[in-house]
Amino acid sequence: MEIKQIKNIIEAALLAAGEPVTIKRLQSIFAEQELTHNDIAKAIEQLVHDFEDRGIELIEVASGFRLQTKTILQPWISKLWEEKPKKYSRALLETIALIAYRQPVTRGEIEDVRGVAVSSYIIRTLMDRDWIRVLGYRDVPGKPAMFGTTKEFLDYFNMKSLQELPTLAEIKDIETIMPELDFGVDTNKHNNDSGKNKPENSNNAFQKQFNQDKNNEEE
Amino acid sequence: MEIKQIKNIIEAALLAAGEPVTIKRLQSIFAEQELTHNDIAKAIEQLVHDFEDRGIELIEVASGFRLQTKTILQPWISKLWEEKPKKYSRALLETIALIAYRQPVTRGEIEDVRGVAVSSYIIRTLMDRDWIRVLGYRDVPGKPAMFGTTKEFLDYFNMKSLQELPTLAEIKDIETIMPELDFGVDTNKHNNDSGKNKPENSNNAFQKQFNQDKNNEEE
Amino acid sequence: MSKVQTKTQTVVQSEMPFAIVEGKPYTQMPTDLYIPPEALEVILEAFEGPLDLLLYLIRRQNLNILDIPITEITKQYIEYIDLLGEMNFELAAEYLVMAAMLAEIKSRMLLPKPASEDLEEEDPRAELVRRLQEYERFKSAALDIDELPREYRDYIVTSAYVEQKEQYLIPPEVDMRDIIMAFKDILARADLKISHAIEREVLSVRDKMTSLLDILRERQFFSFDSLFNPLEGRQGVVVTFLAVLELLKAQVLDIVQNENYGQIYIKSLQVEE
Repeated sequence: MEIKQIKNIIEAALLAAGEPVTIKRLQSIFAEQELTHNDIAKAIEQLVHDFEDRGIELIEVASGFRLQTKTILQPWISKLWEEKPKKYSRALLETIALIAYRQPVTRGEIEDVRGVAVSSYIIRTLMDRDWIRVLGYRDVPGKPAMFGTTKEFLDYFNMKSLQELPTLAEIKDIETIMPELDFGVDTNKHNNDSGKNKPENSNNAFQKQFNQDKNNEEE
Repeated sequence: MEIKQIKNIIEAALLAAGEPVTIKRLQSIFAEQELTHNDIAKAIEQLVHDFEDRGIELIEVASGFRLQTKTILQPWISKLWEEKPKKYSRALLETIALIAYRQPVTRGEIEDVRGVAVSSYIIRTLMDRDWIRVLGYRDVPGKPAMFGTTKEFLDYFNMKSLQELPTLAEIKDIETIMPELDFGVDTNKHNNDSGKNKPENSNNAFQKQFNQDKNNEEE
Repeated sequence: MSKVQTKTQTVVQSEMPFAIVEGKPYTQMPTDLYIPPEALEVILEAFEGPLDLLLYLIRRQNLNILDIPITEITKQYIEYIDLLGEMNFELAAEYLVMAAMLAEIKSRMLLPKPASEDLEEEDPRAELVRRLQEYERFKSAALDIDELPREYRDYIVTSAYVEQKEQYLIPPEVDMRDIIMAFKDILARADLKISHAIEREVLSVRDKMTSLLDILRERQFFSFDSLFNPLEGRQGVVVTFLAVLELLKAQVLDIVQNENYGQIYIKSLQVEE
């Protein structure tokens, strides 16, 4: 049996097994050809060399030989499992909004305002994203954590401080304050009015955000 | 980015995924390099060629591209496992054949052609294997489910699309054949003519079946 | 499939026994078509139904499917069924339907053909031939499918080990508008419930509260005066004072004064994690 053929079979076997394979087990594949331990070892040695130029490498671990993707390719490989981001739920948006405006705020207080329980998943997601942090623990029974927003939260939304969040009064007439926004009402009207109703501080974070959005839409 | 590097990354990615990967998904790996669909397709084409001399091959199935061991090496590879792959019963194969060629098809229609009842066990097995799915319900009394095959079915049998199914035997049009038929009831005559009337495809399904059975027994 | 069936499927291989009955191998189909009842049952189980059996009978005699000698085939078929009916009536049911169909065709063929030319009668076998052909093409397609390369039997989908396979979650893009709109909804809902719950502009106070909490994390105890920065002006002082009162109300801190007119201290009431 040619060495080329032996190498091909070993390569296929290692990739088919999906787990480390010992030389002994490889030998059993070639039972009819009666290959020695040494024959297999030699073929493996050559294969290691063959793979130098390729995307995978042959290495020996405790339980045998295996083929694995090269570590230097990991930046690309890991993208295989990147998940398309899902939009955040309404519940999450309301939670972050309440934390931003009412900080320091406990989970119980958020639940009081929203009228429903805040899932641990939402808190964990916001914590993982570094948008909220525990500011301390309130000295009441249960010692609930008080949440507040982080610098990362401000950075993400291009704000220097929480002061740049729209005031409650502004929120009440958000449609007129931020005419660039299409709230699904009469877009033509808003566009016509935009010059008049444009807020004074048009160069603020929101404006930036909106301009950015507009650009994105044009793409 | 060099084509060599692209090929190595694709090879590693296909092996890392362990399942068919679409060009689109491969493209997302190279998001930063902004490779086009065409760039990927070209690299794949070269890879297919590169693998000709190796133990594995790159093929396209319904859900994308994948690397698999070459069929000719199976005598060795199969020795990795003690257990032999199970065979499918004729009833199951005939049922899946009818669903594949006749989809959307109801159980009743399958039974009409096969002349026997289709056991629920077979339908359940095919569903469990993700080979068939319910495409809808026919708007007739009883609302019978209409079955069709899945991508998994095509993947399993190494096909890209239903177009690759083996060609279904032609059915001879009874109307055009009729005049040639002997309306007589004289059986002796028929027996004498049998050599002449022997169908062309004497190497037919039966022969195949028996040969296959013989092979199975040898295993 | 049972072992017995495999045996019976080798019928055409004349050198091989197609059945073993009472230890005696039968290498050829008996010429009188008599099949021992024990063998018949396994033979019929090897067939996929009456169409399959009929096809077998036709093929075994090398007859063209389009030209079935109904009389002969029916005779054979019914012989099979007779034997079967004695042992396994349930299995026989589907076969009996076919026997009835064959008998009907036979009887129609025996009837004299109508004299009238314009009344063209279809060959009584036409329907049977159609069904047999239809069944045969799928029977053959099933075998073709069985020969397609398939996973584990003919190939293995390969995989290589990957160091880190965990999912990388990309956090979604969020638009501040969405957060504000969410808050607007909350305000609207709160308005419905308690009319004056959120009436004052409190954000600057909230902001101050957050920075006070940061200070409290660093130091458990500090003077009240040090909280105020004159540079923040009158407004800043008021905001800071309100923030302290809010935190006092929330029982996050305590205000301590050891003696009348003495220094006022802020003491953290925060619980350590």
